[in-house]
Amino acid sequence: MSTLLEVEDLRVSFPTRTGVVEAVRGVSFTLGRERLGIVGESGSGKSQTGRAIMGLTPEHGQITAKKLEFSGIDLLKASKAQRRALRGNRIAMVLQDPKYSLNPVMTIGRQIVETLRAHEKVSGAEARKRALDMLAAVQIRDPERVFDLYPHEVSGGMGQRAMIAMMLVADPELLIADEPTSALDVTVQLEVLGILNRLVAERGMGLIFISHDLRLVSSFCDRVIVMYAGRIVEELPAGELAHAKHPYTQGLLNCMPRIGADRHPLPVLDRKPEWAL
Amino acid sequence: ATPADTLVQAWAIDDTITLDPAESFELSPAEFIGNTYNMLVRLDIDDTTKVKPGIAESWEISDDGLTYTFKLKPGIKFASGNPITAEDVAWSFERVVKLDKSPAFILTQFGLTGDNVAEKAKAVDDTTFVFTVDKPYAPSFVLNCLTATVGAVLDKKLVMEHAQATTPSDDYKYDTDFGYAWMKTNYAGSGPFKIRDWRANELVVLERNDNYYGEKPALARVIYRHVKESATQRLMLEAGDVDVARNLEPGDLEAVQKNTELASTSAPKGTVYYISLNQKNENLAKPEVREAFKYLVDYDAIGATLLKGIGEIHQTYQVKGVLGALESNPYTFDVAKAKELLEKAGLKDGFSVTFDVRNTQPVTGIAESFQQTAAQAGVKIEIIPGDGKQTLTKYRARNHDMYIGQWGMDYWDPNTNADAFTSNPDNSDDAAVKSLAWRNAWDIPELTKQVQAALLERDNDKRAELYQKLQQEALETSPFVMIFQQIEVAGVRGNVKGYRLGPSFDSNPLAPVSKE
Amino acid sequence: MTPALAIDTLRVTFEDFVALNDVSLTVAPGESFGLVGESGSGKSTLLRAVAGLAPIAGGTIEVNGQRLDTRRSKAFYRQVQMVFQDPYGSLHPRQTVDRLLLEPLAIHGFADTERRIVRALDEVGLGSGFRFRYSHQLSGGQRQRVAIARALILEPSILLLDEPTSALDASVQAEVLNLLEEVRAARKLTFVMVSHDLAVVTHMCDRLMVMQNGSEVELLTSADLAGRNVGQDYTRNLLIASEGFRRSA
Amino acid sequence: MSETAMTRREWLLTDRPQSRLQARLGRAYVTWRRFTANRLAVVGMLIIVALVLVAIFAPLLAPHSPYVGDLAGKRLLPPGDDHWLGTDDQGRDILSRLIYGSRLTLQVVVLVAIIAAPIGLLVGTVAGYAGGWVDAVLMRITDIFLAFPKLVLALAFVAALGPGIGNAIIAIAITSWPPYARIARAETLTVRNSDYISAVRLMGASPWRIVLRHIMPLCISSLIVRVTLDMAGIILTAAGLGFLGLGAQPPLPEWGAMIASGRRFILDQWWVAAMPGFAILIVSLGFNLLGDGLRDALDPRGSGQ
Amino acid sequence: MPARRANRRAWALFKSVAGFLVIVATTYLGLLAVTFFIGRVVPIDPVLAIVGDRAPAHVVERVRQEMGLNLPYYQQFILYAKGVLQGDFGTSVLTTNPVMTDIRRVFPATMELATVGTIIGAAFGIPLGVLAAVKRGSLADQIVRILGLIGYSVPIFWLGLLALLVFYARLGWTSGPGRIDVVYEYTFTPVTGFYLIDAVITRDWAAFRDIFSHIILPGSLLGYFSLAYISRMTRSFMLNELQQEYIVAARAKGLSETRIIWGHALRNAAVPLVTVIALSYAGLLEGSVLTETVFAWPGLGLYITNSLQNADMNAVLGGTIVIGSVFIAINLLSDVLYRMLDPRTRS
Ligand SMILES: Nc1ncnc2c1ncn2[C@@H]1O[C@H](COP(=O)(O)OP(=O)(O)OP(=O)(O)O)[C@@H](O)[C@H]1O
Ligand SMILES: Nc1ncnc2c1ncn2[C@@H]1O[C@H](COP(=O)(O)OP(=O)(O)OP(=O)(O)O)[C@@H](O)[C@H]1O
Ligand SMILES: [Mg+2]
Ligand SMILES: [Mg+2]
Ligand code: NI
Repeated sequence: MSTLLEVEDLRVSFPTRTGVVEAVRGVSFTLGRERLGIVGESGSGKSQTGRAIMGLTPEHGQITAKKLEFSGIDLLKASKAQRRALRGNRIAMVLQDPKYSLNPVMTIGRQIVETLRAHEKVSGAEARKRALDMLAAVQIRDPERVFDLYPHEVSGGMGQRAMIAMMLVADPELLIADEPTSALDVTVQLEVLGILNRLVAERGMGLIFISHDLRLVSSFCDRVIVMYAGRIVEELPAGELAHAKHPYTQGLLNCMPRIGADRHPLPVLDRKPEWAL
Repeated sequence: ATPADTLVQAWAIDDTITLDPAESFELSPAEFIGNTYNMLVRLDIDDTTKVKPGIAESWEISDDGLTYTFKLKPGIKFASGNPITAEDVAWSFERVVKLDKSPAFILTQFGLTGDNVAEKAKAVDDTTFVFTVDKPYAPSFVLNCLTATVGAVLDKKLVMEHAQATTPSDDYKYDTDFGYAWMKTNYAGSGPFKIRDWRANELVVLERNDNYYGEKPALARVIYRHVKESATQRLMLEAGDVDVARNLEPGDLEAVQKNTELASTSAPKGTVYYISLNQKNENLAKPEVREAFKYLVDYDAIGATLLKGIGEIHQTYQVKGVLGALESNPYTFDVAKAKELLEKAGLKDGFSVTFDVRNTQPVTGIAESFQQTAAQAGVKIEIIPGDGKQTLTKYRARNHDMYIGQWGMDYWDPNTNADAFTSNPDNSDDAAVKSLAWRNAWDIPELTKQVQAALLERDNDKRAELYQKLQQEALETSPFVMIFQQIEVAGVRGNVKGYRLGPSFDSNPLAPVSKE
Repeated sequence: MTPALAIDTLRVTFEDFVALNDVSLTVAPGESFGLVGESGSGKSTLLRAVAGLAPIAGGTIEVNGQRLDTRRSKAFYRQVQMVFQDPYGSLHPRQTVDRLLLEPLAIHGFADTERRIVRALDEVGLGSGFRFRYSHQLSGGQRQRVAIARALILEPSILLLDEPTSALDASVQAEVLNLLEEVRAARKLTFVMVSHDLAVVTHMCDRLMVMQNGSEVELLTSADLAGRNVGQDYTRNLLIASEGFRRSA
Repeated sequence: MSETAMTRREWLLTDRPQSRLQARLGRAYVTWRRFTANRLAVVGMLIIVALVLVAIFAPLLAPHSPYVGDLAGKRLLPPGDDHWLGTDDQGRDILSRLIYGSRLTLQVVVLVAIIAAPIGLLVGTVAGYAGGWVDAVLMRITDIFLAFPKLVLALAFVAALGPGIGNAIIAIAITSWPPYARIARAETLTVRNSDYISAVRLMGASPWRIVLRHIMPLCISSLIVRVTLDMAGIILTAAGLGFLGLGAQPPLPEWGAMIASGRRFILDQWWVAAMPGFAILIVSLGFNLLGDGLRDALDPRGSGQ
Repeated sequence: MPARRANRRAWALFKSVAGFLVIVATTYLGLLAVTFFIGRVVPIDPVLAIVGDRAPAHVVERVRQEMGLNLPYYQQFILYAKGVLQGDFGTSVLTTNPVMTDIRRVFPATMELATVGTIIGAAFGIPLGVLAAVKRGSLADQIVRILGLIGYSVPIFWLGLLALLVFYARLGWTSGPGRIDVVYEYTFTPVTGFYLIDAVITRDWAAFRDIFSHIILPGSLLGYFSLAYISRMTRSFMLNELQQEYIVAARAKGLSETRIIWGHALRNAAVPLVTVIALSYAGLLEGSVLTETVFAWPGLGLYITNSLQNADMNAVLGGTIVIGSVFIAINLLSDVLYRMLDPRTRS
């Protein structure tokens, strides 16, 4: 498996009035054409890791890394224009909540076409056709109709599919999905995951799947990275979740109620200061 | 720049609310009417104690002083082309009396009523008009009154074509409106110019009257543009977008005078400015206080600054140039004297009083100056600023303490001001005649009688003497602190020739004006 | 024994939209009752209707045997309190914890406010160190504890819980759930709890109602659910979905 | 934890305040720090502080009398040694008038703010919270006031009440509350269905209690910002009324009235109108900068990031 | 079922139209009552405007009766309201024209000026506001802010006169006060009352140039004031939009900054901006009295003020109703535009 992305000692920090906040503190991993899950509790730096790769870190944030390379391109040295050309074209990102991440005053079709035309010179008709195909590919039953709808006119699940279509229409090699389903109902969540799964398999993309739901990640991904306070505390193949070594990972797994298991009270996570070191 | 045959004037013309001579009583329309209509007799602007022929060629006064017979110039025409006959004159008088609008009293004071006007103002033949008055008034008074715009002769035929039928009522007993509705915005006269257009608060356009019997004006057109601000007017004058600027304030006037491309002209007008003291206020009612206040105005400073070029200090109520005007300015700014008088009045420590002031210049400036100088004698003046109509409303209701006012003559005769300032037949609140003396509750039965007497004095010199006596009395005792007489000024572009201002607004002649 | 809460053919409409369609249920005193269903199925609306925050178009509600008017009495609020879903939205942004807890006491004219506030904070496991903080100085879990403290300070007998943990991390969720169980046991409270997470509901509740489109789908016990003993396909789908992603699916 | 080891700053910034007072001070301190981080806002505040100081110490600062001038000798003098900013058409020292005028300016803005803002706040929050016909009626009234030409309304009120600075203030206040009501209502609408208001309702609080104690405090900060930003407009409206002769009574050195009377000399003696113009400009600028800064400091959303 | 739905929709439409009519009607009634009330409380004798100061007492009395001012207030109000309901706003005392005729003349002047002002204000204000938001905290931001604040803070008549002095009197770049030179007064024929449009209609290009050079100065002046407001609001709306998630999404798509700012953020900010521009337009319509004085512009602001000062209540009412209507219309229009721009509100 060829490596698509290499990250070594990635650090993201934000200067604030009360001092520097280190959101990501030395994260390293490599990614091939596989599904990598990143889990961790809120604020552990998952999103900032993903955004740093995309080049979407807020302006005042500072990124350093020994290495940040996407299929041979050094992302840290790349110019703004180069990075922009990569975004959406070769690296794409699906955001958490379709309600906020789709432009409310543009039709879904236009937003998809826009991605395409930002990267390829295609005629209007051609772009439309490809957008419709993409909508069909994310299993939207009536693409022609949905193409002309505004984001508020579709349900959350549908919106998330549109978002995926928008991000995949230019055929990226790497997709970063930042909690793409946590705003959705459980049943819809599974459908959307199914679609992602199929697209990754069919197109041979690399996928970084960010979520706080350990069980979901382990059932969906090939490999899982567990983050805590900006660091990776454990990395393990999805299947071996049950054998996680780090007490943090174990705690996360344990503290969730399970149907049928009668545990009163639930075990709670007892954070140790040394984990954050 | 302006067209060669057109004179463009910048002037605040928002007081024009009608063009009908029977109703119009304000300043700017007086100028329009004065230039577009003709009266039987006109004021001689070179000697303002005299009148000169207008439509009438000559006139005779009967020995009993009751009958005036006017002989009209023959063969003259209205702008419409209709001939001017004595019948037009008689009808114009009838119209004024029957409509009975604001200026109508200038004619009705001679005993005219709706019932007798046909008899008293009568056309004997085409060119002979006879006017009968009820008392042997001074002839100068009668003739002066006939020069007012209300005496304008209207084109009966033209007007009656536009007259509307009305249903008679208690107030108005006639079945026609005498073209009243139409005349508000239209024209039926015979002056050197005719009124072509009036857009309220925007412009007035006069055009040469080719049927004019006298010497035809050089200008084809005169346009008045409504511009309120003095500074704006000055800029337009400097840029050549207007030929004449009419509301220049002292500073702008000075600049115009310095500019070699521009000239200025001025004329004393029949308008005086005064501070009046309401006699209902017990402090102000004291004779010593009235006198003291006359010592508290810094006449010299005001005259040299605020009024520079636009007014001259004038302490009597008759304006310069009118019959019997008293040239006397005895008062000077004298705090010590004023204090002495106040002490005599028992007001050693001064007192407080309110002062209603219109928010226009120069009155605000004068009021402020007076406020400062009066304070030196311990009189605390609280200025209540207000819009013109607002302060006036209060003044007319006698609800003020002090008021700074402006009084323009109704017609060019001493009687008008004598009647206003020194006559008050009935000082009760619901009096029928509400003169300025009444407005300030100045109860003067004796002076009132003298005013009546002067009216009937047929000897001009004696008449003048009577008026001077009245003025002298007012100068000493009246609650009017007379301040200045207005001088009207105009900034004029250098290429305008023959532009001059007369003593009254209806006598600012446009006919002699030309442009190079 | 009179039920703690009895709802009969309750109907709630927003303009033309029927959000609750003739729902009936009874909850015994001391029972913990769950409501599950997909988003928009009317779970929150049901709780809000009981609390007097949603317009009731039909049906009746009885609390401890007393029928409720549309206008709730002050006494009612001493029996029924509610904890909201979003801990970030349910605390007044300009008030300290102290002020938040003082308010109900002030409204109901309690005298020993000092003691009650301290006790309430203790009870939810927040020391007095949190007493003068503003809500933005608290984490999500801490906020939810404050909200619970606020609900408990009036000593109600019924607590309505609208997804009290869905905005929280799994680890924090466990803490809050444990806390809720503790206070229920200690105060003999009746719970009505909404959640979209079947695991949470079965963990906390004895019986539950599955809802869809504002109507009841079925009533189950937690044991039924654990034993996959369900009557409706809709419930079965929910069950399957709650088990995570299956690649073959 | 020992108290002594804590600096005052730490004490203020602690996330574990020990008392109501400490919590409140800490919050104020944070706001203050956020505010002072904005340099322009500090400039604005300094201007306003200077204005207040000048107003307080006017008799000490003014070199001449603001009321008594020398009409004959010192009229319309250009800025020079004795009269730094020149003299006006009554021969009065413009600088002294400006200094005394700061009192009036302050009086105008403060009074308008404490009359108009509470009216707007009350109307807006009550309408927003009550909804239904109360809302409809209150908003209709607000709309009528809004649809009415403001100057006509102000003129009418001044005319009715009589001219003078006090009445001008009332007139301005009466015409300027509707926008505040709108803002307060909009804000109320966004919070009235929020969970924390529902929570208060669930406690059995009366509507009045909710509006007065829970909703109003939320609207106040955006209102303060808006009022501060409107200060310039208020000063200018007062000036406009002065321009039309309905503002301050002569010889009060109200800045707007000073401009109005000085505008006649604008072409030749520019300083007569320009100096009060600059004064208004600077103070308005001060208020605007302050308002901008307050907005950033009081609105937690716009800050930080 | 579909029939019922159609029914319901018709009912909803009816309800919204009826609601709108009720709003307009009550607003009008309120305007009417307030104007009437003002007419009574203003301590100005309306008779004065007609007869002047020097009229004899009996004429004053007669005119007072003719005007119905001796009747009790409620009767006056009924008479007044009756006339208005029949579309008769009466005649203006000051101009002697029917009030509507006057307004038809003065209103286009004001509207033309306000339109030019708003166009200038929006054309410059929006880009400046966007610039300030995008470069938040930079020098450009501060400059735009100060520029805007000065616009907020400077007295308009002062700036107006200075502008006249500089651009008209000294430099001669523009024409002076008024709408058109007298030269064109009798060759140019107004059709709509909007002179610029009229000049285009009649293809009188010389007149067009003259009209344009007259309007540009007061127009720019008003434009500056609306620029101050618009740029400031644009900045704040843009800041808000730029924080939204969909901007992140747009960046993730690889769109250029230009496109993100102008195509996405501004497109969203445009929704509330419409209201802001409408408000500023309405503000210019009613608030240009001072500009009109300085530039001798025969507009509505002056007309109303002048009428008010003479207690010419017919004219004041007419003007007020017109401004009120325009206000309502602008609100409505901005509502419609809002709906057009924001798909969320059309459903
Ligand atoms: N713009 C910023 N300025 C300062 N600190 C920031 C900024 N953005 C993020 N952080 C901090 O960085 C840390 C990591 O944030 P991040 O968004 O990556 O967390 P996350 O793991 O995605 O959490 P969640 O599950 O809540 O999305 C947090 O502590 C956050 O407070
Ligand atoms: N105030 C309201 N006005 C109009 N419709 C409402 C209102 N409140 C709720 N609804 C509608 O009622 C339905 C039920 O809403 P409710 O909040 O009870 O759902 P829920 O089951 O709690 O969903 P979720 O799991 O998303 O919280 C939804 O379709 C919602 O849109
Ligand atoms: Mg995240
Ligand atoms: Mg809910
Ligand atoms: Ni000196």
